[in-house]
Amino acid sequence: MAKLPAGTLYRGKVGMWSWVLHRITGVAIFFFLLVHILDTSLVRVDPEAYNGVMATYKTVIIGFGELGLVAAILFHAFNGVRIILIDFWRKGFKYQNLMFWIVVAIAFILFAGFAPRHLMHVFSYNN
Amino acid sequence: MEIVIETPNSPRKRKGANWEKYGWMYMRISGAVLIVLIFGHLIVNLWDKGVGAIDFAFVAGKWTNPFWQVWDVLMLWLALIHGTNGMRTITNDYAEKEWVRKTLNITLWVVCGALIILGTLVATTFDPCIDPNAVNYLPTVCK
Amino acid sequence: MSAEATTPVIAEVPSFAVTLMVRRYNPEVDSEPKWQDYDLTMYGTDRVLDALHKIKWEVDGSLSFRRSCAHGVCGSDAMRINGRNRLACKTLIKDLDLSQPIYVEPIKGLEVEKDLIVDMNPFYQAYRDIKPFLIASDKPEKERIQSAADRERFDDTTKCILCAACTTSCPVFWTDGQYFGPAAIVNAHRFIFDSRDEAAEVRLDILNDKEGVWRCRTTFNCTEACPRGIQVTRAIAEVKQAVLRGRA
Amino acid sequence: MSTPKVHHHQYDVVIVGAGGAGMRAAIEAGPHAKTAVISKLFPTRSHTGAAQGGMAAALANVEEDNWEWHTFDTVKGGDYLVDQDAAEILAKESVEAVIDLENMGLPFNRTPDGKIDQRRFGGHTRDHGKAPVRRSCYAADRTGHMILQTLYQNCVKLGIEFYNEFYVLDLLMNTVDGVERPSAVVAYDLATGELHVFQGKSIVFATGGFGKIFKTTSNAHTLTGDGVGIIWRKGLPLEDMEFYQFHPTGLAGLGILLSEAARGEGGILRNASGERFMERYAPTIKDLAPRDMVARAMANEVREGRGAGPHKDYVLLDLTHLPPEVIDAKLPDITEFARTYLGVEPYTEPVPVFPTAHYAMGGIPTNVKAEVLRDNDTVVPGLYAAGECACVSVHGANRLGTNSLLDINVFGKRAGIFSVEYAKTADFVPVPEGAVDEVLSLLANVRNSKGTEKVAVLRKELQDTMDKNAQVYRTEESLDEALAKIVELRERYQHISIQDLGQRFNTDLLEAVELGFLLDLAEVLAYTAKERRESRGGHFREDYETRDDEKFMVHSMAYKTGDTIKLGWKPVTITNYPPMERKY
Ligand SMILES: Cc1cc2nc3c(=O)[nH]c(=O)nc-3n(C[C@H](O)[C@H](O)[C@H](O)COP(=O)(O)OP(=O)(O)OC[C@H]3O[C@@H](n4cnc5c(N)ncnc54)[C@H](O)[C@@H]3O)c2cc1C
Ligand code: HEM
Ligand code: SF4
Ligand code: F3S
Ligand code: FES
Repeated sequence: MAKLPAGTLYRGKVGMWSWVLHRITGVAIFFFLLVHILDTSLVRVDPEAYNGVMATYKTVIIGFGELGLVAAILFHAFNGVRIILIDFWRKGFKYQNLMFWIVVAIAFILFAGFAPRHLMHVFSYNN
Repeated sequence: MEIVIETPNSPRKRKGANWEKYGWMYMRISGAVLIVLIFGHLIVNLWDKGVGAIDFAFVAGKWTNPFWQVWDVLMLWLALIHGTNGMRTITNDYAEKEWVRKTLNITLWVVCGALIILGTLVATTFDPCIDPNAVNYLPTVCK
Repeated sequence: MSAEATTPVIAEVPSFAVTLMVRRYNPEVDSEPKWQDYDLTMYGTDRVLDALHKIKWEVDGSLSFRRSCAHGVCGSDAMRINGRNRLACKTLIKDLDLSQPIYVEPIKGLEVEKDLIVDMNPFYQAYRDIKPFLIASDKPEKERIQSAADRERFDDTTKCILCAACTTSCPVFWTDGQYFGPAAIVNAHRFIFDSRDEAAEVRLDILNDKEGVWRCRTTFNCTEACPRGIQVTRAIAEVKQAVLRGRA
Repeated sequence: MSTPKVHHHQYDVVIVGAGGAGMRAAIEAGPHAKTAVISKLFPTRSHTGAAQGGMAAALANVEEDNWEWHTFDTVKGGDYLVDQDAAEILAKESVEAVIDLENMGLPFNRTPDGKIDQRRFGGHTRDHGKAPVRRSCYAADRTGHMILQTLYQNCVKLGIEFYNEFYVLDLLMNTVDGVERPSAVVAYDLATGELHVFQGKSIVFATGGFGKIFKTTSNAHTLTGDGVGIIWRKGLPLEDMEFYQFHPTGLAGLGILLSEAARGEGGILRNASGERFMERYAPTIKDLAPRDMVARAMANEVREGRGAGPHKDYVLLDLTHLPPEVIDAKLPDITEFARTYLGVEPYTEPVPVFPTAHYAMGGIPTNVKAEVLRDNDTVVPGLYAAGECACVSVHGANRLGTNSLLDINVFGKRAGIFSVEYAKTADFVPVPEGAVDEVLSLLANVRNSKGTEKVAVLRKELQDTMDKNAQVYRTEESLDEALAKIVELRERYQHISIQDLGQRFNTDLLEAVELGFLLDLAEVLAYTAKERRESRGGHFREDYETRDDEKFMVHSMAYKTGDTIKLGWKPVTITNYPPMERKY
């Protein structure tokens, strides 16, 4: 492999950072999904064990983790739509920048709606 | 028409079959479908009653309905293959050594396959009344 | 004509002090690249290339970089300036943030041979691999007829000067250097959409490869970097669509 | 310094230079003979790519035109110093040259019915000067770029072998059967510092111009006239070196070219007080007068204190009366250059411009088969030259716009054809003993010199003196001053020192070598300019303001003999057009 100079960080714009985020969120969701399938599978094995695991899901820490997961899914999903539009819509490339901010806005609004309600659920369970 | 190129200029060697186009299409199609499936899933599971309401009875209740069974199995397949294919892209990018790349990719697909089989079996062979004695876990249908 | 138009438009050219941080590497003596700083006085019309020349001609003659035309048409001097790929001869110093040093380093993803000079061979190889020449079997007496609209279809991608700013700004290219890269795709586009060419399918097949168009993750760095203003990402998208359709 | 490694190669045809002329030759030679192209730049970096305007050819696609009118315009544009047999070939073969390029894939702009479009350009007329004619074939404002790309693409197609970033520093000659013939060229590989000897049955020089002897120039940093300089050092003559074209509209202080199209579209030149001064110099055609006349008028305004700007050292190109749409559609490159490099908005502000050194009409003398001449009519068998480095002479005392892109295609192609023809019948000329000695000592002199002089300083002083003394206005005194300065610089050149003593990518070393060529050529230019005591085309002598056909209807031929220059003269070939006064 060629010798890469360890130079400065490349100062890409929205396109590059959205891709970085898309990749990170994709990986995060992937690993969550692995765990999620395994834990759900417990329903086939032993209801008690399943409920035991679900109880840990309901702790505050995991509750916050789930917030993060939802945020990741929101971004990944809507940015996925943005990517699809860039690929298939003739004017997609022109509005990619604008679309990124729309993605962030939609994700943020939905998140803002979800977070309080989710936290309510989490805290009410723990009380 | 048969095109004859007068001077083929050392074309790159192509190794094996080439699925990249289909992979690319798949990421987009599955992504579009997953939006519906995942948000539906999230709304029902996290939004409606909240994570606090999820327990064996909840899941069992859902899966007595074939609609949700199909929904969840479809989601399982689409998301796992989407995610695994995405992870493959990433290992292809960053794994510099050929053997590392191969190993990681094989691992990814084995895990993916295993989980798909597992998840599908769980959802389709699921018996809500798995343990008649454990009365307090059971969904209402079993009572 | 207005009086305004007669007033001298370049007032006394302002001068200012800048610090240039150049990533130097001489394989004959250094084991690895290092940053070297230079304090210079430059003027309002100076470009980064002028600053590099000033260093080379007045401070350290061993500083090596490529350049020729000095006005953005030959593509010799693509380099990373303040973290972004640009042509040194097209980047006015006064337009950069002068409160900090200006960082100048070689383009990324190709082997550094000395200072700002990289090995361009993999880049040219990818270009040659897409068969960048007209393939047509007819032997016309005069010119081939092409409508103005058909000519317009690929106008954007004929502007490419093979500077490599795009390919070496692409995060996918950085990973393993195997990706054909935007410049090769741009040049394939130039022929795929030329109505006189008969080998679109051949090129589409070449780019429908593990290292071809599908590796593009639409990060747009290439489009932002292109000094000729080519809509690189759009061109790549058009090639992807053509591969899906199986024809131009 | 250890002796560098020397590599040997053999090719039927060795082409030096990968600009338009070199690659056009390669396309002819490649399929028929083992061919190598050696270039100090990657081919698409060559300066042919900078040409904007177009390429002349009497296609008659949009209006009546023929090669004979084109010949006339070329001869008249060159102030009758053109060899008319060569001009006829240029004009006749222009059509084929353009069609060749189109067939190779060049994306010319099209007419509504899909043919190659053509536009007007200065000096090209119908029926011997009756009215402007649309003769210039173009690809947007990137004609040169498209020619260079298309030629390179076809070289890739043909699998031509390139040696890029190889600096040719010497031509080896050897005498066979009493005839001195070229045997090989010696090249320095920039990447490694190693030497390569390329033995060739025929050798083609296509190394481009030498605008860098001037300070203000539209030429690239790399146009240092190496090829012309090598020929000169071999004792072969250089023709018409005093004729150098200054393009009127270079961006002030930078020299970057703003195409003639700016005035073609209605741009007006003004001095500091806003006066349209061309009305005084050329009352009828004003701003569209020939390049040499406009350039002189501009220089005169500045000289007489009517220049604009803080130093009163430029004039203004006013486009502000043109609708922005017109500027955008017709002059996009110009506006971009003005904005990028001077921060001037051409919609609302006039653009500072000043004449810029642009094109060498003179160079290595050749006949119409591109064969290099060792005197007025003896060819050097096997040695060819084409493009800006050569002098056929189709440009005479002043080149018409769009005729150079044509020149490189027509005579580049001829160089290719005839060099192959020769290589088929000839044998290799043995490489002389001590093949690389000359280059080794050239490099060693530069490397080992421990003086205090700096290359950049000497080069700047040379360029300053050439701009001051040998530009659009010349006199006996100014040229003497230039010559004296060059002698001084040549002496100081013996005491330069360079800082980079490494082997890899040693551009410090090569800039020093290039300066040597610049000094040589500047001296020849100044010397021949001094000896031509008349004014003709691009050469204007204030002490001899008129054309003198009696004495100077001849090409100059400069020879290097030892350290002095010997001057000869060569008659102009006249076929159909007896010299007349050049009026527009
Ligand atoms: C800004 C500008 C605009 C112009 N516009 C027009 C126009 O509109 N129409 C027109 O007809 N003409 C135009 N001209 C003129 C025309 O473009 C040039 O004269 C012509 O392109 C020269 O081509 P060439 O092949 O001779 O040389 P170049 O293209 O300059 O190529 C020279 C080659 O020689 C190589 N070389 C040089 N020295 C060495 C060495 N020592 N060893 C190895 N290789 C070497 C270089 O690497 C390069 O490849 C313009 C010129 C300029 C500068
Ligand atoms: C919610 C709907 C989803 C949509 C619309 C979506 C969309 C997309 C798209 C279009 C891509 C391709 C990106 C590209 O080619 O540049 C992609 C990549 C990816 N997705 Fe998804 N996705 C979704 C859900 C998921 C889920 C659930 C996972 C995890 C299992 C996931 C993991 C990934 C990964 C790992 C990548 C690869 C990222 C990369 O190559 O940089 N995605 N997604
Ligand atoms: S597409 Fe643009 S950035 Fe890429 S090589 Fe061509 S000119 Fe340079
Ligand atoms: S930077 Fe790379 S990822 Fe695609 S959009 Fe450009 S080629
Ligand atoms: S020097 Fe030619 S593009 Fe910068």
